[in-house]
Amino acid sequence: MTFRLEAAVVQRGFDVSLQVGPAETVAVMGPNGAGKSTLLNVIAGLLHPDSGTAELDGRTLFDLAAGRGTWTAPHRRGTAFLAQEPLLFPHLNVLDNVAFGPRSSGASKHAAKESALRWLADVEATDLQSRRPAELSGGQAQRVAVARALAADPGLLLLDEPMAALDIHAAPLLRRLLKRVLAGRRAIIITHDVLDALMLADRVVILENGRISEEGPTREVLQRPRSRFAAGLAGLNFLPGQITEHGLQAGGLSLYGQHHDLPGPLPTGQPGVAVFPPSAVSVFLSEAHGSPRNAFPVTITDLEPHGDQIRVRAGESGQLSADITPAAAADLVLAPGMRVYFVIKAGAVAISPS
Amino acid sequence: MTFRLEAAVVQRGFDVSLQVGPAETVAVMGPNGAGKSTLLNVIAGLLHPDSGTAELDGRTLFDLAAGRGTWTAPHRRGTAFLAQEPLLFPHLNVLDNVAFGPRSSGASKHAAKESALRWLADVEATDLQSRRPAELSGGQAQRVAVARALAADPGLLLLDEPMAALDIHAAPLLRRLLKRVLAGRRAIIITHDVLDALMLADRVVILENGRISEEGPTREVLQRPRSRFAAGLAGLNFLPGQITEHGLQAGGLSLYGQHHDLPGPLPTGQPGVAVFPPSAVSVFLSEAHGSPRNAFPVTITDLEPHGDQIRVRAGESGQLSADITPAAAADLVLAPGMRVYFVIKAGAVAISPS
Amino acid sequence: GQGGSAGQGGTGDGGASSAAGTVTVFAAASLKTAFTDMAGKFEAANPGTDVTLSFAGSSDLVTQITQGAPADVFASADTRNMDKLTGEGLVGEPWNFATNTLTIVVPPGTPAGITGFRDLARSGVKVVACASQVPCGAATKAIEQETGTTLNPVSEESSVTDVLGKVTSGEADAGLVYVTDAKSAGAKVEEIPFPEAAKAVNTYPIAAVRNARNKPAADAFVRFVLSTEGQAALAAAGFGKP
Amino acid sequence: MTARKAATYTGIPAWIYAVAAAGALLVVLPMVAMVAKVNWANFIPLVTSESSLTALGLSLRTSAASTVLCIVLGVPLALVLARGSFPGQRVLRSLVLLPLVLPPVVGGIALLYTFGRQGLLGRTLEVAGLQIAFSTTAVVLAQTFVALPFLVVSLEGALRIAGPKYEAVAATLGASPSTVLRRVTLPLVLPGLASGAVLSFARSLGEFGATLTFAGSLQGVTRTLPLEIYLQRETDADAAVALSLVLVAVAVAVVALAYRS
Amino acid sequence: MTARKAATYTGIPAWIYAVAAAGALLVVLPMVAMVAKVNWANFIPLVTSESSLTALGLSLRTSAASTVLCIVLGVPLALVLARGSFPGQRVLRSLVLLPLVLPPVVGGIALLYTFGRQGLLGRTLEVAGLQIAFSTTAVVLAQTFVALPFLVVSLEGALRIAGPKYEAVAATLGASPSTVLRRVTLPLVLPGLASGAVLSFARSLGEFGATLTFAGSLQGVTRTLPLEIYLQRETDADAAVALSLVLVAVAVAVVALAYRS
Ligand SMILES: [Mg+2]
Ligand SMILES: [Mg+2]
Ligand SMILES: [Mg+2]
Repeated sequence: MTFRLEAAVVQRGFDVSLQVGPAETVAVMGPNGAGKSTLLNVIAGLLHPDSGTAELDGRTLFDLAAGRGTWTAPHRRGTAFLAQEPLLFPHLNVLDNVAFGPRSSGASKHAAKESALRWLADVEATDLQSRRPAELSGGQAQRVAVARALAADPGLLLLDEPMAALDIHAAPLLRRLLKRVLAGRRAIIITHDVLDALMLADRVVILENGRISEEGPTREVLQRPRSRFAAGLAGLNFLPGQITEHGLQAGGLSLYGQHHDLPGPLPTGQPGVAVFPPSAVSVFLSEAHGSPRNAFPVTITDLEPHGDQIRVRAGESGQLSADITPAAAADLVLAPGMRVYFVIKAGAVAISPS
Repeated sequence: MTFRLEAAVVQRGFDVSLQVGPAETVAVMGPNGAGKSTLLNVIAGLLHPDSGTAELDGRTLFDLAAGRGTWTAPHRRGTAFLAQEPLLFPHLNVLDNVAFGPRSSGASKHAAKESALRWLADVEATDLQSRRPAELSGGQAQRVAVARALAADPGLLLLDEPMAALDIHAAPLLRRLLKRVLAGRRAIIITHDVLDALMLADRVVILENGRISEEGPTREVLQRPRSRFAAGLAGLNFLPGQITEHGLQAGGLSLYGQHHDLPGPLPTGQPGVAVFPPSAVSVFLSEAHGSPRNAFPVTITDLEPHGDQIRVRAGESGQLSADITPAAAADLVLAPGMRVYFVIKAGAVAISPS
Repeated sequence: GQGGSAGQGGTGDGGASSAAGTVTVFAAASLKTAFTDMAGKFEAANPGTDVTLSFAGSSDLVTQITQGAPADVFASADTRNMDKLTGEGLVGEPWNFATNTLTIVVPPGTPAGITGFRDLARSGVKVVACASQVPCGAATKAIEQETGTTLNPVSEESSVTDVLGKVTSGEADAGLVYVTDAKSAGAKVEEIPFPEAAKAVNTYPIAAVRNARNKPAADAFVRFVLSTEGQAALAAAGFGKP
Repeated sequence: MTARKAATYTGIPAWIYAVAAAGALLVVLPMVAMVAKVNWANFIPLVTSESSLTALGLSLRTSAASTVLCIVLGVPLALVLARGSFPGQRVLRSLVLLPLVLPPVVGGIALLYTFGRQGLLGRTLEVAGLQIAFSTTAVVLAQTFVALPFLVVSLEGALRIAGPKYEAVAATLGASPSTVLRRVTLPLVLPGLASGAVLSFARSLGEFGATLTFAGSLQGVTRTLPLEIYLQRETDADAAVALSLVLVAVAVAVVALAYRS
Repeated sequence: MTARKAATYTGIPAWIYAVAAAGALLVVLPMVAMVAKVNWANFIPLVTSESSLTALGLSLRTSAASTVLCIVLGVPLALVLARGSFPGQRVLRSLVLLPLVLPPVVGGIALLYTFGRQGLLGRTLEVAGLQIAFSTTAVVLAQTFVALPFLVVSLEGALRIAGPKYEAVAATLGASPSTVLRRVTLPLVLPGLASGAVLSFARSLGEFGATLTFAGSLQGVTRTLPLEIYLQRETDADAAVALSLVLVAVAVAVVALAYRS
């Protein structure tokens, strides 16, 4: 009783193999165009891969191995889709929207409405039942869309950035609902938010250029990223290099750091990565000696707002960043092109083998 | 030689009075629907206010006082508009787009192209001159749009979130260009970014519900916000209350803090505000006594991603917030509804009179 | 009533006038073959003239002339339409220049076995005729009354052409059209003449328009139609003597 | 500068209004002229004569039937054109639009060559016991032929605007293609379908040339209102104008209804 | 689920293709039947006879002229309908669309009542020395009357899709409304304008009923190709079919051109 997929879409350079356990939720993360939506569309049957097989709880979704050609139509797959937009049918009221799935799978009108009412109660939207979708807020509509997807009793729930279009007030409420809903359920959720991955998923899969580049339990991947993308997700600076006695030699840069979470020091001379948060990086206009042991000159390439901090990017392609307050940025009159010192406490730099 | 506006749009509850000096850049900030775009549209002549007057360098833009009814058409105002989308004319190449303004004001074909080439050189886009807008990246297009607006030689430049649609790489480049361009020029810029206000504007105007609620030099408003909105902009916690000897009494909450920037302590008993950054707030599961002097129990209302931090909102309507790392949030297994302690060093709390 | 006959107008000489320039002739659609032929001969006989022909249903032409159409000559397929214009004083004295009688046309091979008018009333025979509002329909009605036969047409068309079209396409078993139409349709139809047709003879009048731009040429053309040469052309197209 | 706000700037040069007025007059004046010509004293008797009422009734009945046929054939065509992707799609659209630009008389001839007794399908139909020519069926066919493009064009536009997103979601919820069509697609494009249907009805109501050529003209069977008007002109121009006005009134009502929203 | 990706799911039930094919056949079969009926041996001489060529030439000239007139009058109308906001806008749209659904013969009568000698403007025009009815001008007017809605509908749709944003920006850059129209609005909606113009041209080319009633049928002056076809039917149905085929060919070419993009 598992979900198993192997699929390739040649034109998009997409080639992914994935399994999801019975009550597991997998978060799919990756840059734009990495193939995240392609993955969901292939699973849902909205896109025809060039080759591969997929099965869900023993049923074959497709099997395109040479010689065979099994293809289950989208409506027979039991893979309900929840997109960024709620896409509630605008001509049906909330109750009929939620009853759509049960009706389509042959339930009587009465039974479908009963089921819809149960699911509406479950997402705490019973009082919306006779409204039209146009009369709902974005958050309410997405809440109803969740109920509608669940009412279809899917074997696998597919969520494509379900909170991306919600405003800052509606997103946390839906996140809380999804946390509850996904707990005992098999699901794949595409997200750009680390918080979503942490709160909702058991496992994270990083998709890059149509292929899985890293996967593992969510917290592990985020705490100990092995790839630049995962480090970026976790909002961490990431430097690859060679492990030294006290830290890492990355190009011309010698970093002091702490060998991470291992019994005993790491073997020197091996390839490794140094990871540290931008918030641990201070910016100085001159080389002031102090307690932090890492201090090196850099050229500012960019300044950009980041939350309510200012992210100062530096290094050849902006690969190093420091987060400072807007007031500090204004005080130092920082500007791109300026030569400044990045200062980092050795205790904030984690070194691991790569 | 100044810009002076007084205008009301009754239906939108809009009523604003504003002056901008010859080389001044004013940032307009405020919540969605506050009337920021209405302001620019009224100035540009795209929207007809119900009453008011406006003049620019001695010319009347409109004068709708009773009995009179002067109205200068948009194309005679000299108030070039730069919107969120570049809106380059898709059927003209880059050079012809930039030459559009000079051509429209009667310059010969040759003179208009000369002028366009100068402005393209100024925004470092000379090599794009014969491209079609469709062949430009978002950042390049907005850069050309800047040149086009400047080539029209506007007496007042209107910018409506010019960087909002740009991606994380293009925005800093455009910000740098605007910093240079706006330096000696009269402009009004709508923005949601504190960094923009700090880097580009001399003065900030906070618009709320169609009216100006706060204004002043940018840094001053952000460092010492007097209104909840400005505090929110600066990303700061904001508590109004009564000044005490050691800090502020806000409802049942007694805060230790530093009396701000004044010679001598503040007069106790007077109304005042306490302001402190979310990054200065730590979250504990139990009441642990330590060096910080402010520690009080709160109930978590929301968790939301904020940059690469997690913002933990607490208090009756989420008015208090703490920023912590995703890993910390996951470690503490924080969830809405949980009862936790917010802990703040007294040194991070600034008290000022309100 | 009509003011003249062919005998009065026919001088036997169509060309002895000082006619020159363009003459615009509005003629009933059924005159197309005859008048196209005649126009060439008139131009040959009167060097410097140029005949422009406009064909349409007679009532259309009446409407157009009433509304100021630039006609010099009007040739109608019936006297009723000519009367409308004479009544309004828009044309000069009309002359009857031809007659036409109905005939039966059937698709080649007479699949329905039609031999005479009475056969048209047989059940199962798909007959197409003209509506009584138009001249050919009025003639059909007259013959029906005369013979005591009642037809049950499957369609009552507003023009002979539409009747003929239904027969040439094989859609109808038989149609009642003018002799001239049967002639112009050639081998596409078989004509079955019937004696009762003589009971309803349709008379064609012609007149110069009163405000003709080219009055001399208009008069000359009217005379030419009534001349022996003109009458020969009409006879060739199947028209009878007025 | 949101769309809502900028909408208050129209930027139409003043002279454009003058030219637009001239354009409107080209259409409006003829209607005024026609109304002016009506013999109002005789209007009611003329319009309510037996032949007029029969023709109006036949017109309404056949137009309703051809509208139904347009929907039955046009909805699939619009779906296939808007959603499908197959070779020859562009040629098919071009062909479906043909009756829009074809002189109706030519259309009638072509229909005769197809469904007539000696036409392409004539013998097949005759064997099947179907006789189309000179029947009310022929009128409906002729009207459907000329009116179909109106429905297809309106609906294809609506389908393209609606996009396929809702259909995809419905499918993942377990709805079969037929269920999706019935419960999602059609309800979504209902306004486009309605205005297309109303335009088809109006075009059917006005159809003349193809009907005359293909179906003939027999009172109560094939003589629709436009054919009756044509015939009335032979004897009584007043009656023709009065009947035309009835047709214009129905057409205006029907077009206004179509563009109500 | 972006539009690009979901587009691969069409969700058309299989039976829809069957019905769509039936719908397509209703239009395609008559064309096939017509081609089958052509007497190819005589085709060239029939089509290249003097009267045919004159009629074709006249048709092309008048259709070109009426297309120009449609653009001149229709662009302002579409602008005013799409961008303006004034009382009676809906009524105006309904009126402009009227010729789309009006039987052309009724349209011709209405035009005659307007521009004819005894018409609404007849005396005024006569005093001015203008005689419109039964001249080539009348042909152009009749064609413009029936073709105008095609241009207005196409262009209004294009204008609504383009939106007023670019115009507003152009105005703030100092462009007067006329400059905005010439340098921004028209270039932006050029594809819509082009397809509207081509449809208008095609409709003008096929116009018959209004022309016959309003302009008459004078060779070289008002007898366009559809009128020539009508007249040829009187004597030679073969010739009529051959000429119809020429018209169909021109119409197909023109519609395919319009929907090229
Ligand atoms: Mg789960
Ligand atoms: Mg995606
Ligand atoms: Mg400035």
